[in-house]
Amino acid sequence: MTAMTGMSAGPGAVAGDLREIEFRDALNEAMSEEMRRDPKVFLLGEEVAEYDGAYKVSRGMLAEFGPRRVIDMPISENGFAGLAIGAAMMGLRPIVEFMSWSFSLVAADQILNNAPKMLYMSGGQYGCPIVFRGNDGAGGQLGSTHSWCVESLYANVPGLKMAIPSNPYDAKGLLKTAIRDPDPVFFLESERMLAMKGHVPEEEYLIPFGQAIVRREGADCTVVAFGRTVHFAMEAAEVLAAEDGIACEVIDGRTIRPLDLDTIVASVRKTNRCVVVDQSWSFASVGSEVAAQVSEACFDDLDNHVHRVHADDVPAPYAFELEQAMLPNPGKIRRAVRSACYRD
Amino acid sequence: MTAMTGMSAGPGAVAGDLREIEFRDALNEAMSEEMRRDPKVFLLGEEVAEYDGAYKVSRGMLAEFGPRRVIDMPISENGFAGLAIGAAMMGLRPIVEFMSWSFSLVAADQILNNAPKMLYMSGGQYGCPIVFRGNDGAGGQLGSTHSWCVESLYANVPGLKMAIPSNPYDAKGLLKTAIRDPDPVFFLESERMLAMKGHVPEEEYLIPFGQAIVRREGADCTVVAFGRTVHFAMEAAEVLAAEDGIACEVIDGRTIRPLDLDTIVASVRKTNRCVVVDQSWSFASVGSEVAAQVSEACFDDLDNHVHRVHADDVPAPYAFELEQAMLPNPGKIRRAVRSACYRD
Amino acid sequence: MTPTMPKPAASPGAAESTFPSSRPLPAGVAPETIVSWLRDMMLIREFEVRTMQAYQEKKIGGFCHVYIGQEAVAVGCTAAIRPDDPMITAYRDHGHALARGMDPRHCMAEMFGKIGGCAKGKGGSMHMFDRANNLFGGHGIVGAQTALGAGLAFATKYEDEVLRDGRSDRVTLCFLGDGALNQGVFHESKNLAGLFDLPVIYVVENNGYSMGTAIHRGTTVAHDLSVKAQAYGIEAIEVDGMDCVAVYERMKAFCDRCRETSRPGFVDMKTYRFKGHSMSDPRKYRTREEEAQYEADDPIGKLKTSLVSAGVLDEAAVKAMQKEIRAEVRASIEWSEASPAPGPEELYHDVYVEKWGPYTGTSDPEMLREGGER
Amino acid sequence: MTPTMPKPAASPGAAESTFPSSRPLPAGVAPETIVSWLRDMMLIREFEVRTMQAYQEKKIGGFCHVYIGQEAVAVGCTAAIRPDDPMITAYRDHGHALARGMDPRHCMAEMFGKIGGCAKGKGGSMHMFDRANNLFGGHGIVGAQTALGAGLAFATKYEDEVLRDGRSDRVTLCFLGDGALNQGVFHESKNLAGLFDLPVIYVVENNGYSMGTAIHRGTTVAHDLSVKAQAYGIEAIEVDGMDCVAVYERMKAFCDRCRETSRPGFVDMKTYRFKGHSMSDPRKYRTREEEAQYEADDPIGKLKTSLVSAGVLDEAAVKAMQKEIRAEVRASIEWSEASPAPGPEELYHDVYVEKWGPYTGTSDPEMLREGGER
Ligand SMILES: Cc1ncc(C[n+]2csc(CCOP(=O)(O)OP(=O)(O)O)c2C)c(N)n1
Ligand SMILES: Cc1ncc(C[n+]2csc(CCOP(=O)(O)OP(=O)(O)O)c2C)c(N)n1
Ligand SMILES: [Mg+2]
Ligand SMILES: [Mg+2]
Repeated sequence: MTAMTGMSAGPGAVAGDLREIEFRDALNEAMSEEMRRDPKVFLLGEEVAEYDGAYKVSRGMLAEFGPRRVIDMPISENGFAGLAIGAAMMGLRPIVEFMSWSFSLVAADQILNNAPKMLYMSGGQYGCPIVFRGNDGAGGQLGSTHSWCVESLYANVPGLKMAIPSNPYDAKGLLKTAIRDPDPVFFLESERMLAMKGHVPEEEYLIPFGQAIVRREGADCTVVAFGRTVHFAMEAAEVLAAEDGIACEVIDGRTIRPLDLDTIVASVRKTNRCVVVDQSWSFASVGSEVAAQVSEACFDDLDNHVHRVHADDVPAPYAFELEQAMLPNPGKIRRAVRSACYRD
Repeated sequence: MTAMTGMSAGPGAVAGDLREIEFRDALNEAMSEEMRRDPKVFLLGEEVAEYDGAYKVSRGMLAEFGPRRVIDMPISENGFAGLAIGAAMMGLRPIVEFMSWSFSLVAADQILNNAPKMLYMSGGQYGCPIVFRGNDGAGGQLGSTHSWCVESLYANVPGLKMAIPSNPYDAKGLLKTAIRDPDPVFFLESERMLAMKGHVPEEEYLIPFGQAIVRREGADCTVVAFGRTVHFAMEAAEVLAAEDGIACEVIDGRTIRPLDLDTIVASVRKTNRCVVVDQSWSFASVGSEVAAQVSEACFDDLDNHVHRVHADDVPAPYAFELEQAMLPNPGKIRRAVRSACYRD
Repeated sequence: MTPTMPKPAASPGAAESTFPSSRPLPAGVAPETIVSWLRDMMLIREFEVRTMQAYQEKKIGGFCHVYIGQEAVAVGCTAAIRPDDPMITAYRDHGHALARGMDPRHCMAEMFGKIGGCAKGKGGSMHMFDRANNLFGGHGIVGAQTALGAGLAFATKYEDEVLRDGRSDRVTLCFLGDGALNQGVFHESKNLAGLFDLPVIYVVENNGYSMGTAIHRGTTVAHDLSVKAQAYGIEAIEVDGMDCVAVYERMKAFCDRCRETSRPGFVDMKTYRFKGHSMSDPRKYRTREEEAQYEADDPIGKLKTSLVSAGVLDEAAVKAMQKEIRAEVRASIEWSEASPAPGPEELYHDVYVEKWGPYTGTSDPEMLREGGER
Repeated sequence: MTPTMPKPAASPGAAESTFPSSRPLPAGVAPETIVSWLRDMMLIREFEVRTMQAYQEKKIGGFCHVYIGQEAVAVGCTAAIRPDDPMITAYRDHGHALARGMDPRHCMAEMFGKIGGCAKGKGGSMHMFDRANNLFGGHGIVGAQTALGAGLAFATKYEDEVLRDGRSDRVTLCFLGDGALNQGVFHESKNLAGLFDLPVIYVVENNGYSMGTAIHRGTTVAHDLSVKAQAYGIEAIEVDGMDCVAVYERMKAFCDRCRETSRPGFVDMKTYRFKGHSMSDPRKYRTREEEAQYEADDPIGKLKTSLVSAGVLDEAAVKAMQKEIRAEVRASIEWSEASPAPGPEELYHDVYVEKWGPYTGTSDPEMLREGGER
C-alpha cells in the first residue's frame, strides 16, 4: 500500500509542510497528544505497554505516560472492555485497543450492550466516553477467524459511532475527535495500512464526524468507499479515466455512524451512477445500507441501479489466491463502474 | 397476537384437518419428533429440562427423553454453545436453546467464528450440524439489553442459515428442516408469538429453506416481511384494501439465509412497488439488504423507491408508549405502502 | 431430580450469627442507625409487595424481580460503606436502589414507565441508576456488571492515585447472583481485580437458585464458593445474609480492609428469595417446607425482635414506622401514576450526548434535577 | 518491568523427572516405541526449522507459530492416549498434527496454501485438522477450543453411553496456552466439564508467556495453577513438559484414570518455546540467558541421551534417523510446492455441506481421500 496522490494532503494542509509519517504514528500522535491534554485519557489492551503494541502503534507511550496510563491486559477482551466501560461511566476516558477487531467478538456483549446503551438505559445519567480501536478487515492470509470486517456486524447498533480512516491524516484527526467524543466510538484501522505514509501536519487539527470527503472529482460515476478500499477506488478511477474515459467521483465516507449521506447524494445527483465499495460481506452490510439509502434518496436521479463491491460471501480463506479472489480490489471496482455506466 | 386468517393453513394442509396448536407446541413437536427419529439429536439450554423451558417450549421433553438428552445448562452461553459445536463436529446434532437471542451476544465468538466457519477452515473435514434457537426481538417492555433482533447482526455471516417462522405451521416445518440440515441454523422465534395458535396437521411435513411464501395476493404493492412482522403486514393489508383500495401482495420471507429473492422479485415485477418490513434497526440490516437487492433486481420495474419499515434507531426503551412508538406496526406499514403508491 | 436447598443447621463462617430470635446489637453503632436499617428493610419489603401488586394490575411491564427475603443484604452492605463508594448490581435491584437512598417515587415511577422514573422510564425494573447516590445501575445481562464493577474500582483508584496523586480510598461493591458465578466475564473480572489490586468487593447474593436451577446443579464446588475467589488470590468470606447486623459487621470489617489494602474481596452472602424468580414463576423446583424454613428466618422479623429485646424500640414504635412506610410507598405509587409517560421526543433523547441528526441530546432525569446538582 | 521466567531449580510435582542428561526409560514400554517418540520430536523440530525458513522465503503467509522447544508435550501426550481419543488444540498446532500422525506433506502444504493441505489451503498454519487421526483442529481464537474440547468429551460420552448403551471409554485432550487461562470461555468450560463429568483433560502448555506477557503479569496465582482447577472440583497435576518420558508417564496415568472415572483433569505442563511468539517477535521481554537455560534442557537432546545411555540407540542410528527425517521434510516441501493452489471454484466450496445458490457443496481433502475412508 503506497501513499496516494491527492489523498495524503488533508484539507487543513499547509503548503510546504511536507511532514510525512506512518499511519501507525498518526494514531500514536493522536493518542499521545490527547493523553497530554487530558489526564483522564488512558490506554489499555493486550501488549500495548511493554511490547510497545503488537503492531507498534503505542510505541514509546509506556515510556512517556507510565504503567498507570498505558496498561497491559491479559487476554480477557470481555473483561477489560467492561472494565473500561465502567471507568468511562465514572467519567474517565479510556482508549481500548483490540489487537484485532476479530477478537472483539468475545467482548460483543460489553461493547454492544453496555457501551452504546448505557446513556439510554440510565435515562441520561451515565454516558460512556470510550474509544475501542484496532485492526479491522483482512490482514493478509489470516484466515477465517482473524479477518473480520466488524463494520457490517456492529454498525447496526444505535448509540455508538464508527470511524474508518483511509490515511494517516484522517487517522490522526478522526482519532482525536473520537477521544474527545462523549459517546462510544468504534475506530477501525487496518493492519494493511499501518505502514502507509502520508502527510500529517505538526499543528493540531480535528476532523469532525459525519463529513465524508470527495477524494477525486468526476462527472460520470460516484464511487463510495470506506477505509482501505478508498485506495482501491482511487486506483480504479485512474485506470477508468485513462482506459475508458470514465470520470469517477470518489467519496471517502470517513465515518459510518454518522453516515454523511448528503455528500453522497449530492454527488450521485450529479453523476447519476453509484458504486459502493465495502470490504465486508454483502448481506446486511454497510454496503447494503448505502445502496438502500442512495436508491431511496436518488430514485429519480439514478441511471442504473447502485452497484456493490464486497468481499465474497464466504469465510476468509487462507490461501493467497483465494483470499485475493475474495477481497475487493481495483479490478472489481472497475468492472462495477463500467457496468454501472453501461460500458460492459 | 391472534391467529391470522389465511395464514394458519400451511400449503400442505389437508382440508378438514382442523388441529390447532400453539406456536410453542409446534416447536416442541418438531424437536420431539426429530429426537424420536434420530438419537443423535438432543436439546440443551438454560431451564430446558426440569423447568420445562423458561417459556415452556420444551414442556414434557425431559420426561420423555430423560436427562441425557434434555439437559439443563448453567448461565454460560459461550461455554455451552461451544460445547454443542464440539459435539456437532463429532457428528451429533445438538439443538441449543438460548432463553433469548439477546443472551447470545456473550456467545458471539462461538456461534459466529466456530459454527459457520468450521467446515471451511477444516477444508471440508468437520461440519457443524447444529440448531441455535430462542426468542428474538421485542418481548414486551424488556428494555435495551433484552430486545435484540439478532437477524441484522448475524445474517451478515456466511456459513450459517437463518429461519424466522411467522406461525405454528411454519415453525414446525422449518424447525424440522433445521434439525436435519447439515449446516448451522439460527432459528429465530418470538416470545410474542409463542401462545399464538394455528393449524398444524398431524402428518409429518418439512418446509424447505429458501422458499418464501405469498401470504396474500395483490397487484398494487409488494410487502416483504419476516417472522412476527408478517402479521403486521397482513393487518395493514386488510385496512389498505378496505380503506384505500390498495391491494398488497404480502410475502413471508420464512428464511433470511437463504433469502428467496426470486419470489420477491416476481412479485415486484407485478406490483412495481415494494415495502420491506424488518423488526430490527435499519442500519446495515436485513431490511437494507432486501431493499438493496430489490432496487438492483427491479431497477426497471419500480415505480417508486423501496420503502422500509424498521424499529427506530434507538436502544429499546422500557416505557410502554416509547416501545410502541419504536417498533414496527401495521400503522407504519400502511403509511409506507401509501407513500410507495404515491397515495400520501 | 428434586433440587433442594435445605437451610443449613449452621453455616460455617457465619456460625456466630445464627441465633433463634434476637441477638446483641453491634457495639459502636448508634441505636438510631440500627433502627434506620430496620426501617430501610421494612421499606424495601413494603415497596416490593406493592410492586408485585402493581405488576399484577399491569401497571408494571417487562421483567420484574423482587427482593423480598434478601433485604438484609442491600441494607447491611450499604451501611458498611461510604456514600462515595460506588455500588453496582444486577437486575434484582430495587432493594439496592432504596437502601442506597433513592426516593421510592423515582424507583416506582421507573417501573411504571414514567418520566419521573430514575431513568425517565426508559430502563424499567432492571435498570435502577442513581448518580447522586453512586449507584451505577441494575444490569440485565447476567454477570455483565462484574466487569463494570472492576472498572468502577479501577476508576476510583485512578482518580485518587493518578489524578489526585493521593492514595486509593474508595471501595466498590459489586453485587451478583449465584447464577452469575458461571459467566465467563466474572472469571475475567476476578482475574483483573486480583491482578491490578482493584478495590472491588464481589458480593454474591447466594439465594441458592438461578431461576429454577439450584446452585449445585449449575455450579461446581457449590458448597464452598471460597475456592472461586482463591483461584485469583482473592480473599473470601461467607456471611449470613439473613441477619442484617451480621451483614453490617462482617462487611464493615471486610470493606475497611479492602479500602486499606486496595485489594479485591469476595463474599458468599447466604440468602434466600422468598418469592419466585420473576413474576411468572410457580416455584416447582423447591418445596414449600424449604420456603417456610427460610421465612421463619425472616431478616426483618429478626432485627425487629433484637431491637425490641434491646429496648431500643417497642411494638408501638414499629407499628408507627410500618404505617409511615405504608404511606410513603402508597404515595410513591400515586406520584408515579401522576407522573406523565415520557413524550415521543424522549425516543430520540439520550441516545447520544449531543444533538445530531434526529437525536436530541441528553439531560439528567428529574430525580437529579430536583435536588440541584446533587 | 522486566518480566522473567527463570527456570525453577526443581519444579514441585515434577521433581522426579528432573535429571541432568539421562534418565531411566519407562518400564513396560517397548524401546522401539520410545525411539518413535524421539523420531517424532526430531521430525517436529526439523519440520519447524523448515517452516521458519519457508516463512522467511514468503512461501508461507499469515500468522505462523512454531513449536520448537515444546515437542515433548505433543509427543508424550499423544503416546499416552489411544488413536480414537479426540484431540484439539490452539493455533500453535503443527507439533500436535505431526505427533498425531498427519503426513508432513499435508501439514506443510496447508501452510503453503495448496490444495494438498489438510484443509485444502483454506485454513493455514493455525488450522491443522485431521479427521482420520481424530485431531479436531488448531484454533485461532485464544481459549475458544476449550469449549469445543468439552463438547468432544460430551460427544464421546454421549456416543458410548446413549447411542451404544455402553460405558464412556474415550478421553479428550484439549490443549491451550497459558494465555488462554484468562479467557472467560475456559472458565465456563471447566465448570461444564466438572458439572457433567466430562472426560476431558485440559493441558495448559505453560511456556511462561503469552506473546510478550510473562504469565504472572496476566494471570493471578500464576505460581500455582492447580487452584484454577480446584475451583471447579477438577484434579490438577503439574508435569515437566521438557521431558518426554515424564510427560508420557504422568499423562498415561492421568488419562487412564480420567478414562476410568469419566472426570475431567487439568495439567500445568511446564514448557518453553525456544523461538518468538510468531515470526515477527524480537523477544525483548525475556533475556537471552533465560533462553539459554531452557535450551540446555532441550527435550530432544535429553531423550536422545537417555536412549543412547540405555544402549537402545547409538550415535550412528541417531544420525541416520536425522538424515531420514531431513529427507522426509524436504520431500514435504517439494511436494507442497508441486501441489497446485486451490482453484477459484474452491472459494465457494465447503461453505455449506450441500450445493445451493453459488455454493458448491463440500468434500474431503485429498489427505482423507487418498487413504480410502480413513
Ligand atoms: C447472559 C444471560 N443469560 C441468561 C439470562 C436470563 N436470566 C435472567 S436472571 C437469570 C437467573 C440468574 O440467577 P442468579 O444470578 O442466581 O440471580 P437471582 O435471580 O437469584 O437474583 C437468568 C438465567 C440473562 N439475563 N443473561
Ligand atoms: C481472543 C483472542 N485475543 C487475542 C488473540 C491474539 N493472540 C494470539 S496468540 C496470543 C497469545 C497467546 O498466548 P498463550 O495462550 O500463552 O499461547 P502460546 O502462544 O504461548 O502458545 C494472543 C494474545 C487471539 N488470537 N484471540
Ligand atoms: Mg440466585
Ligand atoms: Mg504461552
